[in-house]
Amino acid sequence: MLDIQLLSTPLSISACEAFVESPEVGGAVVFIGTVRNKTGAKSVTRLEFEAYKPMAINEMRKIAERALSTFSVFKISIHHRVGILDIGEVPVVIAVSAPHRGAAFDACEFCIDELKKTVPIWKKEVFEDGEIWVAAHP
Amino acid sequence: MLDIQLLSTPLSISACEAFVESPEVGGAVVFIGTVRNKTGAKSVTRLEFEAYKPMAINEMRKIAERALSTFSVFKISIHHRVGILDIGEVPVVIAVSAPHRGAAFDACEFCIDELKKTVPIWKKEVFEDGEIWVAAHP
Amino acid sequence: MTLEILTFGIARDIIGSSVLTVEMLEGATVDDLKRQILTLYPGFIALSSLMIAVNTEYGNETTVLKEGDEIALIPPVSGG
Amino acid sequence: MTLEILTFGIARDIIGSSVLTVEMLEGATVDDLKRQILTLYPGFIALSSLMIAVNTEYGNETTVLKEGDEIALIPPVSGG
Repeated sequence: MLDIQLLSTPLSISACEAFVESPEVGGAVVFIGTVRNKTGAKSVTRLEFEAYKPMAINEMRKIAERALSTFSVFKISIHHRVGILDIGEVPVVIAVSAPHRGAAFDACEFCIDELKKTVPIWKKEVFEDGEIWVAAHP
Repeated sequence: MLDIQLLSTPLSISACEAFVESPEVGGAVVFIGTVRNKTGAKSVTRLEFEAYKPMAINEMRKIAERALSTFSVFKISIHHRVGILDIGEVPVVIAVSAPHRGAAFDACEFCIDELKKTVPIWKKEVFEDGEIWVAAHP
Repeated sequence: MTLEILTFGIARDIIGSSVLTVEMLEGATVDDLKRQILTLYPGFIALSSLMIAVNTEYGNETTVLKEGDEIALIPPVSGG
Repeated sequence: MTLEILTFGIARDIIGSSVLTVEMLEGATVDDLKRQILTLYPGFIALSSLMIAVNTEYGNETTVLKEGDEIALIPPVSGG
């Protein structure tokens, strides 16, 4: 079972956890992304996330479906935020539950790794003296 | 930085997350254990967790210190509960933050794997028609 | 045929608009569109990658485009 | 010397008490104590393992015990 959401409001980590938790599973693994205050030596002021929404939801769902078919996991919740985020705020939460914890760890890491590769979401880092689209250039 | 606790009250997942989160990290990985409703084909009524408290805290701290020195992680929170737990309740929460998420996944999985091997905590599964100390016999 | 192309992130900055209108011959493929965009906007040459989405799926080089398709430029993604 | 030994989990069930008092010769080791317990309580033979903690650390076979040490029987753990 999947819960895939793209939201412009602060993410609820506990909502993701509540979706995946169940008396039928032995445990859940959760990844919580955080907006870092630095990129290399530069201080980040804020981040701006933009998405191609229908496709981003499609791609997140495909990743979750691949995780479900690859690993022995039970439920997956992926929430991603868009808009302006301050330092310390949470752009992404991925929760995975499984009868055996090894599969939950593997599937959760797979989902965040793939999300960063294929989901059409773009992050702009804003510094005091400029801004860059992350990963745009080699 | 470490936050190691053995508690007889319900665990707060968000307290563990709040301890590890920081604008200096890129993300956190959280493992949430859950009391399963079945062991094999048998329905579990409840679980009873008992600990040799000072040593359990010592051993949890050692595991977290080994994780800190082995993986490039920032903060670790391990909360374990003792007493009677109903189905779906949470016996253990482990949260790990790191500048890079791979290290957080590895360290979090290391902590729960080691905890299950060395920390002097015992779990009794209570069924309708009996009870067993888990893992006591080969 | 006339294609309306959605742009995001640095692609929108390079083009200067969130929608780009391009004239292409019937039967044009994703590859043809990509060449045309690189010619019109050489700024894309410096990017790590440029993908084209057709109806919210990644297109491959030989995907044929039709008028009315929802087409989008996908510069390197950086979610998470 | 007289050793007071804490018991937990199935070890407490086998012994029937949360504290066990054992008389041992001076200089006795963890290994000596383990043998004595297996002799007194053969129920331990069926367990997957039996460790002895001395002052809240796992003892090894040659750890020497002293009166006043905090000693505990650690049957197979199952936390988490």
